[in-house]
Amino acid sequence: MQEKLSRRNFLKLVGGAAAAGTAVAIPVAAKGVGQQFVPYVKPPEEALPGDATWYASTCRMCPAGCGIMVRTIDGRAKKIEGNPAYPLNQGKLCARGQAGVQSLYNPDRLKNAVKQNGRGSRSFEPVYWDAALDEVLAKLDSVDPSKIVFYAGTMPDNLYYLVSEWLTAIGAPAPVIYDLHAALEGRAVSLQAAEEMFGAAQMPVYDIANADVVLSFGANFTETWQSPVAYNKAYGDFRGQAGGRGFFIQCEPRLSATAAVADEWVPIRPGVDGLVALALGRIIIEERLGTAGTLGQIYAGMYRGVDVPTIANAAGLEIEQLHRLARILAEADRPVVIPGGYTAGQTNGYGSYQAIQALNLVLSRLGRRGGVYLSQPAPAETLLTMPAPNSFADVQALIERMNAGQVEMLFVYGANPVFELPQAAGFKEALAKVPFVVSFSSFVDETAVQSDLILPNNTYLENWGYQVASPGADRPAVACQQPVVRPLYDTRSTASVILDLAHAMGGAAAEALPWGSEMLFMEDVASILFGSSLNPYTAQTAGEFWAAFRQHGGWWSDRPLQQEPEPVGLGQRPIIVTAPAFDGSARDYPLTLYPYPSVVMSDGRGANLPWLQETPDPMTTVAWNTWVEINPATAHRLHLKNNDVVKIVSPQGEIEATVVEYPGIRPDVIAIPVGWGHEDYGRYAENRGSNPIDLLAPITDPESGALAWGATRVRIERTNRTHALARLESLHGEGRESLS
Amino acid sequence: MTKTINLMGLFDDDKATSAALDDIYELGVRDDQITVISSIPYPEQALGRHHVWVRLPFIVLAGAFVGFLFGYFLSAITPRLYPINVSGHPLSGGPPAAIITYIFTMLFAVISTFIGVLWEIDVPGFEKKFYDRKVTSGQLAVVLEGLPADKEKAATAAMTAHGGQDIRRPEKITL
Amino acid sequence: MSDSVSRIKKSDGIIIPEDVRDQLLLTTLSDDELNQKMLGPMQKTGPMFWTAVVVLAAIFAWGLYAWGYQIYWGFGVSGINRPVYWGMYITTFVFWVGISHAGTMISAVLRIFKADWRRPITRGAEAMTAFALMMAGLFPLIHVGRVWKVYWMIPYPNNRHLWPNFQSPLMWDMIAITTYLVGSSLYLYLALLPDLGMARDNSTGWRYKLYRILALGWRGTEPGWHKLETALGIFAIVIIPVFLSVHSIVSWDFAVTSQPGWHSTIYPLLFIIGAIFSGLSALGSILVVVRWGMKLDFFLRKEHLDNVGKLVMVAGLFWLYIWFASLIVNWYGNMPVIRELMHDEFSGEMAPFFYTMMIANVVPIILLMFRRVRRSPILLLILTLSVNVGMYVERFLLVSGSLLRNYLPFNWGQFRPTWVSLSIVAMTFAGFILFYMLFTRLIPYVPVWEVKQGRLRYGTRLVGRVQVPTITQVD
Amino acid sequence: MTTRLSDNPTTRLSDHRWGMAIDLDKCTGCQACVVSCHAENNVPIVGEEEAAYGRTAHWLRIERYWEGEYPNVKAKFMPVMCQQCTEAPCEAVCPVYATYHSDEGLNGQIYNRCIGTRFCGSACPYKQRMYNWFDPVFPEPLEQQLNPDVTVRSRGIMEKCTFCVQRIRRVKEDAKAEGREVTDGEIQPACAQSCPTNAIVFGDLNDPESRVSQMARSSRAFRLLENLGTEPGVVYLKGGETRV
Amino acid sequence: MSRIVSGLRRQPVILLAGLVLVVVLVGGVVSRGTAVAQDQPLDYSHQTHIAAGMDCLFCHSSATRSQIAGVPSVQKCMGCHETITPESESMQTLQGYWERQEPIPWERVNKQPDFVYFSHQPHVNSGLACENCHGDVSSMDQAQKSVEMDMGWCLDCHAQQDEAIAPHLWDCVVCHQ
Repeated sequence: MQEKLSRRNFLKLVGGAAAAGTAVAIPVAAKGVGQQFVPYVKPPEEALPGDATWYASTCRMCPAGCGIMVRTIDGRAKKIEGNPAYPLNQGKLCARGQAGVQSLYNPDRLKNAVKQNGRGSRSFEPVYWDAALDEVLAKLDSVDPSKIVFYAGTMPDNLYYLVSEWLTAIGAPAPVIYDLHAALEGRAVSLQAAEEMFGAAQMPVYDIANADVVLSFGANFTETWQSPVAYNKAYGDFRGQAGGRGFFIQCEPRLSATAAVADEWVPIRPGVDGLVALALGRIIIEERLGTAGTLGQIYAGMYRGVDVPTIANAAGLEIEQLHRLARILAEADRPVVIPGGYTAGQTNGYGSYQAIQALNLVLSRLGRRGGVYLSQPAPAETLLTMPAPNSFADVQALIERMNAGQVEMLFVYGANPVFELPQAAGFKEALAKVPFVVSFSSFVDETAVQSDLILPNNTYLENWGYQVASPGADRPAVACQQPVVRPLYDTRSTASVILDLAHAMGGAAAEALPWGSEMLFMEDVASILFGSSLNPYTAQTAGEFWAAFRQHGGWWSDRPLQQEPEPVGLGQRPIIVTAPAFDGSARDYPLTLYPYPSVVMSDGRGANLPWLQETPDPMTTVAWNTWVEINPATAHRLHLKNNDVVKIVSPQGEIEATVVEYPGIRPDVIAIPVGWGHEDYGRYAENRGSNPIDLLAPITDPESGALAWGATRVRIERTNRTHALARLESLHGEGRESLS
Repeated sequence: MTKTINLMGLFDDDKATSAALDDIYELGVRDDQITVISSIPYPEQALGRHHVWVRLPFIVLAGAFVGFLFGYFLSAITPRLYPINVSGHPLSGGPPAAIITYIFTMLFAVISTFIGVLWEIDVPGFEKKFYDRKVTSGQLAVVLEGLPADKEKAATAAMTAHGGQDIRRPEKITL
Repeated sequence: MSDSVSRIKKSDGIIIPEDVRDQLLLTTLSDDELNQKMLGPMQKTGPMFWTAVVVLAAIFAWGLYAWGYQIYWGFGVSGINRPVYWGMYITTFVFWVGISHAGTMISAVLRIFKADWRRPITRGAEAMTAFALMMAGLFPLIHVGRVWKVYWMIPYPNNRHLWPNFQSPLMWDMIAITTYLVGSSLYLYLALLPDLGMARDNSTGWRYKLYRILALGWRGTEPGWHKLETALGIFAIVIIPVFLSVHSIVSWDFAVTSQPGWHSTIYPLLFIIGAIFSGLSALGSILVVVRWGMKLDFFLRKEHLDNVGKLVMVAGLFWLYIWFASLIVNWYGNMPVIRELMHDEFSGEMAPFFYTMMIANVVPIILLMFRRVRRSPILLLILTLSVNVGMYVERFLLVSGSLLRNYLPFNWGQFRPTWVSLSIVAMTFAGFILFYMLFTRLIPYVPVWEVKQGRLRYGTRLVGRVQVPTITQVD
Repeated sequence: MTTRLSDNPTTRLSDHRWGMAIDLDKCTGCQACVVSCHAENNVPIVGEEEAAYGRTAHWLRIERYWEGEYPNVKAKFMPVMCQQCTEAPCEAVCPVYATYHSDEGLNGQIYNRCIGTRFCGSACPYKQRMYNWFDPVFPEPLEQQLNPDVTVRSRGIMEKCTFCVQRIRRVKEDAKAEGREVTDGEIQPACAQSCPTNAIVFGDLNDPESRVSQMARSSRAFRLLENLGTEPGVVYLKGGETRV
Repeated sequence: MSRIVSGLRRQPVILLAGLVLVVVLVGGVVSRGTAVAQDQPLDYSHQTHIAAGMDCLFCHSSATRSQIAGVPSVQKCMGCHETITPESESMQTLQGYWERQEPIPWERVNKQPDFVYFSHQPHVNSGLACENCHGDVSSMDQAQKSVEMDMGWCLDCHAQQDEAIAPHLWDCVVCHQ
């Protein structure tokens, strides 16, 4: 990675995406396809019949923004691989990234713009794009701009830029950005805390690869958390370090796949993460453990009033265990402490998050090798603004406005709030009060069913875009997304729809978005990067740079460059971590629900991809359906066994799931993966399993406004039915390794 | 050229038959002119015939040898003609070749026994033959073929003397 | 003992034990009457016979449909599963190959040892061998995933420059089964020639035409008889090693793999003994049914049932011993995976099958020790059927039950037969019974010429006051 | 035991013995390899019911083992695919040579030669051979994702991991066209290529300098069911332990 | 022997079976290698083009670089035929495809099943002439199948290669995918 990219690596990567985007790429007869040859009319320059052409682009299966290479043969995308040159994922790619090609060829994709005959009717009528856009324009004209709302999931950077410029120009409020994936990984809290503690709203990057002790509080970084491929890569390096394989401790109530690879799993009670962190800090300082204990005396003020025995009791740990952990941390050379999504998803999430991050400060890990960095923004911050997710409280405010009739027009992009928000939040009911709803979904998902008009977005393999890695790599990086195939159907990229709308509206909107096409916009973005002295490839002109930008799949610094966080918001002030609060009384609802993002389904957006549906969960080896993980002791007490169907009841609702006896979970906690339970969203997703989010109480952490998704209590009721889960593992095998 | 006739007589039991045959031999009738037909097998020479040299065991041995060669060819030669490597085994292993060779030896022995015996007893043959259905009722038929016409009387007398019944010049009949 | 002694009194005069009469068919009936006793019942087919034929044919046709269904939709419909790649079909295959073993046992082994009581039952046993092998021979076709490519197993020069792999036990198996089928069919046919001639001479109409063709012009000349007997003697000698090798080769299908529960050197013996045990049992059942159905009490006497019962019992004891030997070896070897398998059989998923097998096999062995049980047709029928159930389950446990477990517990599996596999298995049972039934009405079931020849050999002699059978060495 | 290979004239000619090393210390069970394998090799999906019956067709699966009881419970991951045995139990039992040993040490599976006796599946101690119980289904336009370098297996055929033989072939052909040798790390099966932690390494075991050879010499190296003598081409490096 | 044969001769079933066998064998031999010209959407003559001095690789240009030899694009045809005999009837058809921007649906002449991996690149680059497999196309008007490209045909040629590589070329995975 240090030297300039060799030409060799990129011989097969082609920058001619313009050709793929514009030329007629008719499928040439590959071997065995029918009895006729269908040769090109006009062959794209780089295409050799039957030979693979590789296009570099950006993965959009989650917000991490990994660089990818797409193998295309005769105009059809066949396989997605990681881009070896891109510093974030370095040629690697996760399961969901691999499955991206199935979102392109999904049989349930919308093939054109449609209008729904009455919301929820699921009866769609194709409309011409011009007519659809005219209708949207007419509506835009007729409503008060302040009553237009753009609701989005974590958007690609390019789209975020265009949408926010457009909304500003027409006088509409800023987009509301919220999706379940971001909520489960605590993205908003990370950014909020970084701003308060380090003075910059940037995602912290934990240098696991070079750490010798990693203490993680529910950060499932080998599964779905933030940038899983980069963190997996780092984990591999962590284990392969020359000095030793490192020590990894995971604190969370459930043995996640990440905890499974940890050297030690500490099953703490839900919601006590911050308290445990406080106790550790207190012990380190009080007992002057290691160098940190000596140097950290200046931070003693943060731990004023921390009572270790009380915390140990609350966390369900022995005091000795806390001491041991503190000693391991303090005596390590390069420890790092990571606050995860589950930490943030509690009513005391924000305080906990700060308490955990403060440990890095006490241990002097900010900006150090094997410590914490901030995502380095690329040059040209003006264009490369990151979408900051909104908190759940903001969404609740939006729901209130919708209920009050203050929203007349709602655009939904890249999010599925009807599925993703707790039912008790009342989004679906509020949505019914919005007169005009436009969805940009490529699929008929639960929210699209509640909309009037669907303007299906292209899939990311047919779209332009760019993405600043956040959390970033060891250097600034901007991934370039380019169409690798001509759009399969009559769908349009949402960015181009926004440009078209702005152009048609004229005035301020047209001025704010002067680009005639997405590609021109992209060229402009590239031209900003062109001037940088850090360029990894040589380009004499902006045009050359633009070609290289596409060919290499983006721009990144040719040398490592990381930003050190400055501890502005921490010091002497005591860190307050309140006791966690839970919805539901402990008597009626004795178990705490832990809904966690499935490594294959993520927050449910992977549910329509058959490869992902059939990929077994790493821990339970279950595929295709929702299960509930119960400690064998608890299961025994409730007279439950594997494959029993149970009803899980919370104060807010109830769902059914199938029991998996799971040795790695606290007896007072049950865990249910998120992702199944779709009502709509295509043949592979529909009516399969259930959605644990439906059980959640819409309670928040008052400090951050984040949804306290880990703070709902439930009880289990038997149904006396069984369901054979699709488990890869044999139940008779009892998880044993080999009998030879 | 002497005129020859065929003569047939039926007997009730083995003793009568052999006694009659003894007399007929005395008339100078040769072994190959006499056919005895019965419904059960009698011990060799029980009816006065000479020992018959049976070629069958040699046919079987020859068949078995051909089977041996065929089996060996299949199991040991063909894998070398069309070499494909499996399991790190030699192209043709001894034990599998032994099994195949053995089975083919047996298969060919069985088939050659069957074909050999059919060959030896002249079946299948659907042409008309000297026969009498009373044989299946337990009687023994003695057929004299190519008997000089002048010996007919003597032969008839020999048969009658030992209880021969229905002595006649037989027609060949469809079986 | 004292009881039997007390029965013998001077005043009783010469005693001819009942079984002596039975065994030797000491009858004064003429040859013609014997012929008619055999040919008569063949022409008597009542409504029950035809009902059975229709029902069996329907089952057979349904099985064919199920097979077609399986070929069309794919093997998945049979319920076979990874890692239980071999299920009901191979179990049934092994079962039928096992059944086929009694024919040779009765006719070849007993021919060599000149056990004369065999005479009336040899043909029934040989026919059982042939039909059981035909049913077994269907299974390689049923069992493969692409039956339309099965001819690739046949060695012939081809444009692919490819031969079958003679290192594969399946090839040994296929060739061995073919050899055994060819051998036993030819053996059956050769011994049948004189009786076909007899039937030809005693029938008219279509039967005459049929027998005429089948009899191949057999007359029964003196050299003909002599050569036929020589050939039958050679056959008996050749077929015995084949019969011993066939089932040991079938056992190698399993034993040569490293699959736990399959990999055992004792299996060739266990398979052969098991085959004789189940084959003789099947013969016992068949004899009782045919005797009743065709009213062949004259030919098939209680003495024959008694002797078959004795053989079943002896084979059963032998089987029990070998089975125990394989068990004890596994038990003491105490390999973890074998322990799992045994646990599964003794008290796990497979326990119902295991105990069914034990009861169904061992109870008949014990009961058949009693002469009165052996001589009761109905009891013999029940007990021999029980043995066949038991032996089927034994094969199922060995073939499929073993596959449920392997070295990697993660990959243990499950197996549920479906209507398709059950229909196809039922098809072969129906087919076997149907073809056998039709056979009994078309082909003289009792080798009349052998019975007649037997009379030449038998006599009785007075020893003390008991008339004992004597045998004259005429062949 | 490999000396027995020398009996066979076809095996002496090859320079390569393709092998794989999997560092279990690095495997996080993330399933990237599983999906990657599906994508590369046109592995069909079977749906929930069939999957519940144990008929998933994963050529590569992550086995998860439990150790201990709560709270001292541990889980371990182990990716298991066809072990490409040198003395493969599956090969000898195939009556039609549909599976055989390639001269580069691969346990080759020729799909269109397979008649579906499933003997190889029964003989395989790793149970890593997958049978096509039904014809695979790719609802339109999902069939466009199919890799043209790998045939789609019809019903009644056994299939399994091939070490992505199509990739090996392609790299070798490219190297030959460019007149050079294949370099270490140039060939990557789909699983190794996607593995985010670099736990899976592929290469030539005959080349003592290759990464896979070096890993195979590690003190942590073991082979799955080693005592069966199948001489697998896949080497595992057992998980380590850090003491504090 | 004669007795047996005479017996057999009276068996019409056996005669019939023998006849069927003969028909199958003869039919099998005859059906191999028959060339049937297929109707193509355009009257394209290989003979004319080659007589005009063109090289195979001019049109089938990816044969040296790719698995597939390639059929020229409409653009390539038009490259010459805009000036060469543009008025002929078949050129009018070609023109039609070009104007409609439609590909020409050529009928396949040689086809391998999809489980076969065949690449032109190594074959052509190792000096094998096109005629070796495709016959004398220069004398054909319409391209015709000149050999039955079955497995034995491939193997026969592979077996004749240099002793050092011939066994490699017999490896199943060389051609099977």
